[in-house]
Amino acid sequence: MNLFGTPMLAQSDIPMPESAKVHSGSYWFPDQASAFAPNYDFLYMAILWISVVFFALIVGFMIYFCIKYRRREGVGPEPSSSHNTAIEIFWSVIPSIILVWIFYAGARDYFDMRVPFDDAEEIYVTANQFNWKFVYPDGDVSKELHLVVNRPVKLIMQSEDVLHGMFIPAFRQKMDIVPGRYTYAYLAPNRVGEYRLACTEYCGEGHSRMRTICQVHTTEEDRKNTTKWENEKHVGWVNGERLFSINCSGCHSIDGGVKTGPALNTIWGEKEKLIGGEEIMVDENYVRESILEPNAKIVEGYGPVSKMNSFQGKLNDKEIGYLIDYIRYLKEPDKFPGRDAQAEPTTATAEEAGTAKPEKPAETENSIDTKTEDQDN
Amino acid sequence: MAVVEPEHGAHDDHHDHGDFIAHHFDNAEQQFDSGKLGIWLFLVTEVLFFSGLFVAYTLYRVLHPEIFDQAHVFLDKYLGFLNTLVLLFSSLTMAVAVRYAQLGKNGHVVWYVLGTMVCASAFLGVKAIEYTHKWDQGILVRSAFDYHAGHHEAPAGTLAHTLGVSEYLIYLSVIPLLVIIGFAVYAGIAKLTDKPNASFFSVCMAIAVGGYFVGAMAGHFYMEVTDGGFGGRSEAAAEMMAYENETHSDHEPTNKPVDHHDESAVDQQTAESKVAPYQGPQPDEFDQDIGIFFSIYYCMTGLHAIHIIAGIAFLAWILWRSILGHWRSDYFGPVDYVGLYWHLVDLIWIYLFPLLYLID
Amino acid sequence: MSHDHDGGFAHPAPFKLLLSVFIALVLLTILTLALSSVDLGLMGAFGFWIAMSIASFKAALVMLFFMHMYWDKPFNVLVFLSSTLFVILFIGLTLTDTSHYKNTIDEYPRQPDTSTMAP
Amino acid sequence: MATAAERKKLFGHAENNYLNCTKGIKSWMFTVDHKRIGVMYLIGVTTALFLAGVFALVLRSQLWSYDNTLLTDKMYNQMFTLHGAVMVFAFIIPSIPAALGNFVLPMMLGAKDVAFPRLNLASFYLWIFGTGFLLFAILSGKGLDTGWTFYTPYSIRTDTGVIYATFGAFILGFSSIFTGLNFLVTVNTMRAPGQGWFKMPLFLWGLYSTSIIQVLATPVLGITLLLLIAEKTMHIGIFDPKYGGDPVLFQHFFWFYSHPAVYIMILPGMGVISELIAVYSQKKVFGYSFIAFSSVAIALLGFLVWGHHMFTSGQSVVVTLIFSAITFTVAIPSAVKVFNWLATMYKGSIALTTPMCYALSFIFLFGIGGLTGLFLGALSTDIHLHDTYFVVAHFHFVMVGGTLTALLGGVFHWWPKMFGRMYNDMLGRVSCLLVFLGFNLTFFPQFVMGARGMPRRYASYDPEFQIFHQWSTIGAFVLGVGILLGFGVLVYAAFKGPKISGNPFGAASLEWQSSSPPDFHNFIHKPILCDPYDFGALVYDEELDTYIHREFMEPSEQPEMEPEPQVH
Repeated sequence: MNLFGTPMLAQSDIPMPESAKVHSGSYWFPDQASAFAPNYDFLYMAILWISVVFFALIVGFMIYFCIKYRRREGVGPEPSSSHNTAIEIFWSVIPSIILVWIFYAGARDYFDMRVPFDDAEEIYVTANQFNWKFVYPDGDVSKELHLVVNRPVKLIMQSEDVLHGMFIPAFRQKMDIVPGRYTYAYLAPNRVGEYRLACTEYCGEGHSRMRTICQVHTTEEDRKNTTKWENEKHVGWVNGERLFSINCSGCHSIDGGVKTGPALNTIWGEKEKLIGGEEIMVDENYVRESILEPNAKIVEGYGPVSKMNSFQGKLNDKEIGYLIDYIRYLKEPDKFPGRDAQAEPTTATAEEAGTAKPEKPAETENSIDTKTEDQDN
Repeated sequence: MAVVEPEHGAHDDHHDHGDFIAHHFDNAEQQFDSGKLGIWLFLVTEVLFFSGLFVAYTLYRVLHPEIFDQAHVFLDKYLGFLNTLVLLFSSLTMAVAVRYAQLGKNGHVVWYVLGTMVCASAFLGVKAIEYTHKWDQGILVRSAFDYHAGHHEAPAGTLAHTLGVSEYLIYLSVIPLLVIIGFAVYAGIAKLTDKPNASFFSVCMAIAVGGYFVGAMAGHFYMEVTDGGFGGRSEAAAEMMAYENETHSDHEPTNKPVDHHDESAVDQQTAESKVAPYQGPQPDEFDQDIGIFFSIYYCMTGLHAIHIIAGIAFLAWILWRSILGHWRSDYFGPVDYVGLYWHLVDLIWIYLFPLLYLID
Repeated sequence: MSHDHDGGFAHPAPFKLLLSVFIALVLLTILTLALSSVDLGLMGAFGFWIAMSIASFKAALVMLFFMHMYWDKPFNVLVFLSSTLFVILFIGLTLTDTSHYKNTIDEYPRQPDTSTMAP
Repeated sequence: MATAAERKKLFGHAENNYLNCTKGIKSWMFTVDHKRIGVMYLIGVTTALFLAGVFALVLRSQLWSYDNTLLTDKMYNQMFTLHGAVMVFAFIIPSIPAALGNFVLPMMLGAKDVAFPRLNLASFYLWIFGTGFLLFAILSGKGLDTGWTFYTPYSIRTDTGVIYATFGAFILGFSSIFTGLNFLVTVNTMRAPGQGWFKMPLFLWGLYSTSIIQVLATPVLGITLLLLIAEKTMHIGIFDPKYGGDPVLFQHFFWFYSHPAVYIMILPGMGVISELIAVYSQKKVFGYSFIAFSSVAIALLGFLVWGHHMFTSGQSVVVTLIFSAITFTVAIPSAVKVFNWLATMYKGSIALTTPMCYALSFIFLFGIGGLTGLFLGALSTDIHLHDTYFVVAHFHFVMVGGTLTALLGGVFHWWPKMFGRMYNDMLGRVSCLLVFLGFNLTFFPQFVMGARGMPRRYASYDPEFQIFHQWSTIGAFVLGVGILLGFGVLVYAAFKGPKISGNPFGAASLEWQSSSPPDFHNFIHKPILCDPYDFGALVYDEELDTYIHREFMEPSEQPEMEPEPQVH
């Protein structure tokens, strides 16, 4: 599997995508494929040279002293002062100044890597032992990460079991994936090619097999057409569930409980009584209107002024569609394909409850192996 | 300058070595200072040992105040208060014991150390009542938390049923009972074999461990009187209910006492309208993480209880040496060190009491 | 600590002092209990800090007199009190961090956990 | 002043000494003598070192080719876990403090023993039991595959011997606490009369700072591991996200101990190096108080930087910045120490004996280890380098290149004092050279691999990295041979080496004012207090072939010129 384009690998017979061949990393670094990479490389080299200078000084003096002041017959140590405050302060302060600069440079670049982009494409990443799954805004699913060059990306990452780490060396970006919460990583690919994506937080037996590819495409069409998508199209309500939990769950319950706003689990297709006394059927239009103009029609008991902010500009039509799917799903779950329909790996809930059972290696390993072998051959 | 002199003659100018001065110390004061610094450092490690739990407590309290609000009503603050008093009193007796050790009055030390041990055991007795009551109701750590309101009756015919106490309490009490029996038997044997010190020590130990049953009986009596305890809870919950009733006067006021000894309250709850007033603890109202509070509660009080048990062991050692009459004004270090340890256990409780029992 | 040969290095605390410290401790405990029963919401966030202040005052009494800090070497006192510094450090930095990423936990949908509830 | 016969008794080779004053296995098992306990610790930690070293060689063999099948993934994971856990908990943390420190510390203070000899023995047995539990995790058949960090939730999910191992580490923690507590008290209350804080050898400052960390940080490890055990057995929901816990909180708990523990590992090593450089340059240490205070400063600052292990863990940006900033402050005292060592060598009389060779390679390797820390302290570079082989190389440069090298240097330095016999210096230097070359060959390629994106803890890897791994594996075996050679040289010397007198190297600290091996009571006479680096106070006694304090010589015997120190 040649993802790196180094001469060493180029010797192998493994066929590789055209794009991968044009790149080669330098001695210290993999390819520079993201906007962060030049900054990182610069700082790395800067620290490297600062270190080399200091190191050469230290070792140089050490060797020089060992030769010059080697022990000789009849020659004792020469007297010299045992302390010199001026020089000690000097060699404390000079390194301090350099360190302050290194900290500043590191922190500045770090902010670039951790601050969200304005119009990033949001890709949901689900990691489990020992697989990756990437879900794109339009519901496509893939096992590799496919990006479009020069389009910034926000990865919204979750883990289904233990800690994982998302690492793309060519992008100089890394972020752990922590179960029980979302973590985010921002990517700014600016070079077409195939790059490594690896798990860097130890996650169990197959940790070292939890590797995949991040491919940067030239255009959206290219991505759409050349990517091997997972067969099962991601169903809308699962996307909706995720959007709901982020945007809506603070005020709306899905178990009938009362929060700031009405519960949403049973309202689909029902008639709700509004403040003015009239009734309205909860359908696509009403949900869409409520999201975009919450004040237009308020259900009785929650007024007179809605506490909900408009999501105009925050949620696009597609996302509102997912939310509608989700509300419909809540009412009649049986009519919708379940999570399993998308071949999503089951969560380990049942396994974790009792004493830990051995994983199911056959299944997991197969999936890994087929994946890596696909790439290799 | 006579530098070569035998090391062992070097201390002739010091005052007499006591019997208990280790060979590597120059004098009693150096030994005492070393021990004292050592025990202070040990207490530092103890503080940091507990600090992990305080960190966990602080984080969950700051980040999830709601689970602390929901959970603390299960803790009876009067039982906590009783235990605080017991522990404070034991600290007093310990401090007095140290005083008499410093004065070399070994006989006094025996009685005050014994008093401390009785209090320590009594503390555990009260704790046993508290724990077993919670276990009966399924108030356990996070994963096992399964609260069910109401009285738990031991199956008829068991000893627990006859005594009207929890089965768990019977299991817990077996250990101190065996210890007491063991010491009592040994006291008799020692008496017969003419070992008065050992006999006296064993009697003292039996009395000391007997404190457990004093504490347990006091706790049980309190539970009986208050009809299942929950002094803190009924009061707080009643006031909260009164407050809720004012604000939601359009709803059916529920003046039912909050101890929910029957399951009907649960049905009533589900029958309530959407905006139900606060009704006191009901299983389905809890945040699913409420068990984390009890995880922390059990970890903190459990670790504290382990320290109490260890303290009893140390005190037994002090008791034995007091009976042998070891202490004098230049050698009382061990009493002082164990005393410091005991006061630290008290200190930790001084913080645990408001942190766990008195959450507003 | 000055070392006088007559009294040795022992500093027996007067019995009356110990007793009065104990009484003070009991009174302070009652005070905490009373405050927690009476105020109920009126004190708000201050209730916690008042309770902690009283507890710290009690702790100070125990340390000063029961633990003989009053007569002890300053170095020992420093050693012991430094531990609280590290506890504060531990709590402070950890809390600063968790409170900053708390929102990412809160917004995460959790499945209600029923697997371990007893039947 | 003392006659020649007295001098021979005081400073010569002692036939009756702490090693043979009592006989039988029980006299060792129940000894409270700090010297014997130190020797037993030395044997113990060496065993742990070999065990963990074998694990390391197995690991490196697996990594010889990119898809090696020598080990299964599962076995590989267990192997690196055991390598890490045994090395960290059973070897490095107790190595210098408990083995060398136990032997040397009371003697450097002119004391007869540590303050609490029985506690000392207890902590040795705790070490035995703790290590036993750790190893039991292997023998229990399930192994241990969490990594030495026991990160949740994996450690909760895995069915391997986490509970045994954590319990072992818990016990080892208490062993470490008791050693630290003992040393703190000993240094505080048992210094020889007149030996002020600034008359102590710098090794003691290193040990003192280490002990501060052991006492303050290790209890947090204890409670962390207890909570982990509770989480694993009862699911208390503090660290387990499934029950509302927070895995990142575990990392805070863990690193609150484990970062300071890094300084438990390196500070005593720095102390040893300060001694070696001074003795073998025959120069007073330059900037004594700077070195002394830098040890304490490192110890205290070490408590403020634990979050730099968590820059990519989901820690918040604010805290990440704070930790990064404080991390850089730790670099200053470390740099100051290195500069001061160099300045000590300036105009000295440098003898390249085995211990000095180890000290010089320490400066070299620790220099690299410290400087590469800058890459990891800077935030943006750490994002890329975190959890890669760069980190692996960095901390091995510090822990092996630093601590292990210092330990070997220190053992070579004090070995004649321990056993009264001299080793073959030339072979000792060869062992140093092998260790140095092997070490660099092992770990330097790992920097390059890491920078190019090779993640750590991988049983198989991308073929690109194979060549680096092969260099690394070759180096590991060379390193192993070097350590074995050094070990052989020492063991041979202990039994067959030429007998030697009290102070063959011309060191001025108090432990050398005794016979070799020392008497059971350490000193037969009261040692003469002098500045530990006042080498001018020593004179050479030709009859004994050793250095002794000027005041023990008859005026007539004192040479008029300064004696030239002898190289052995």
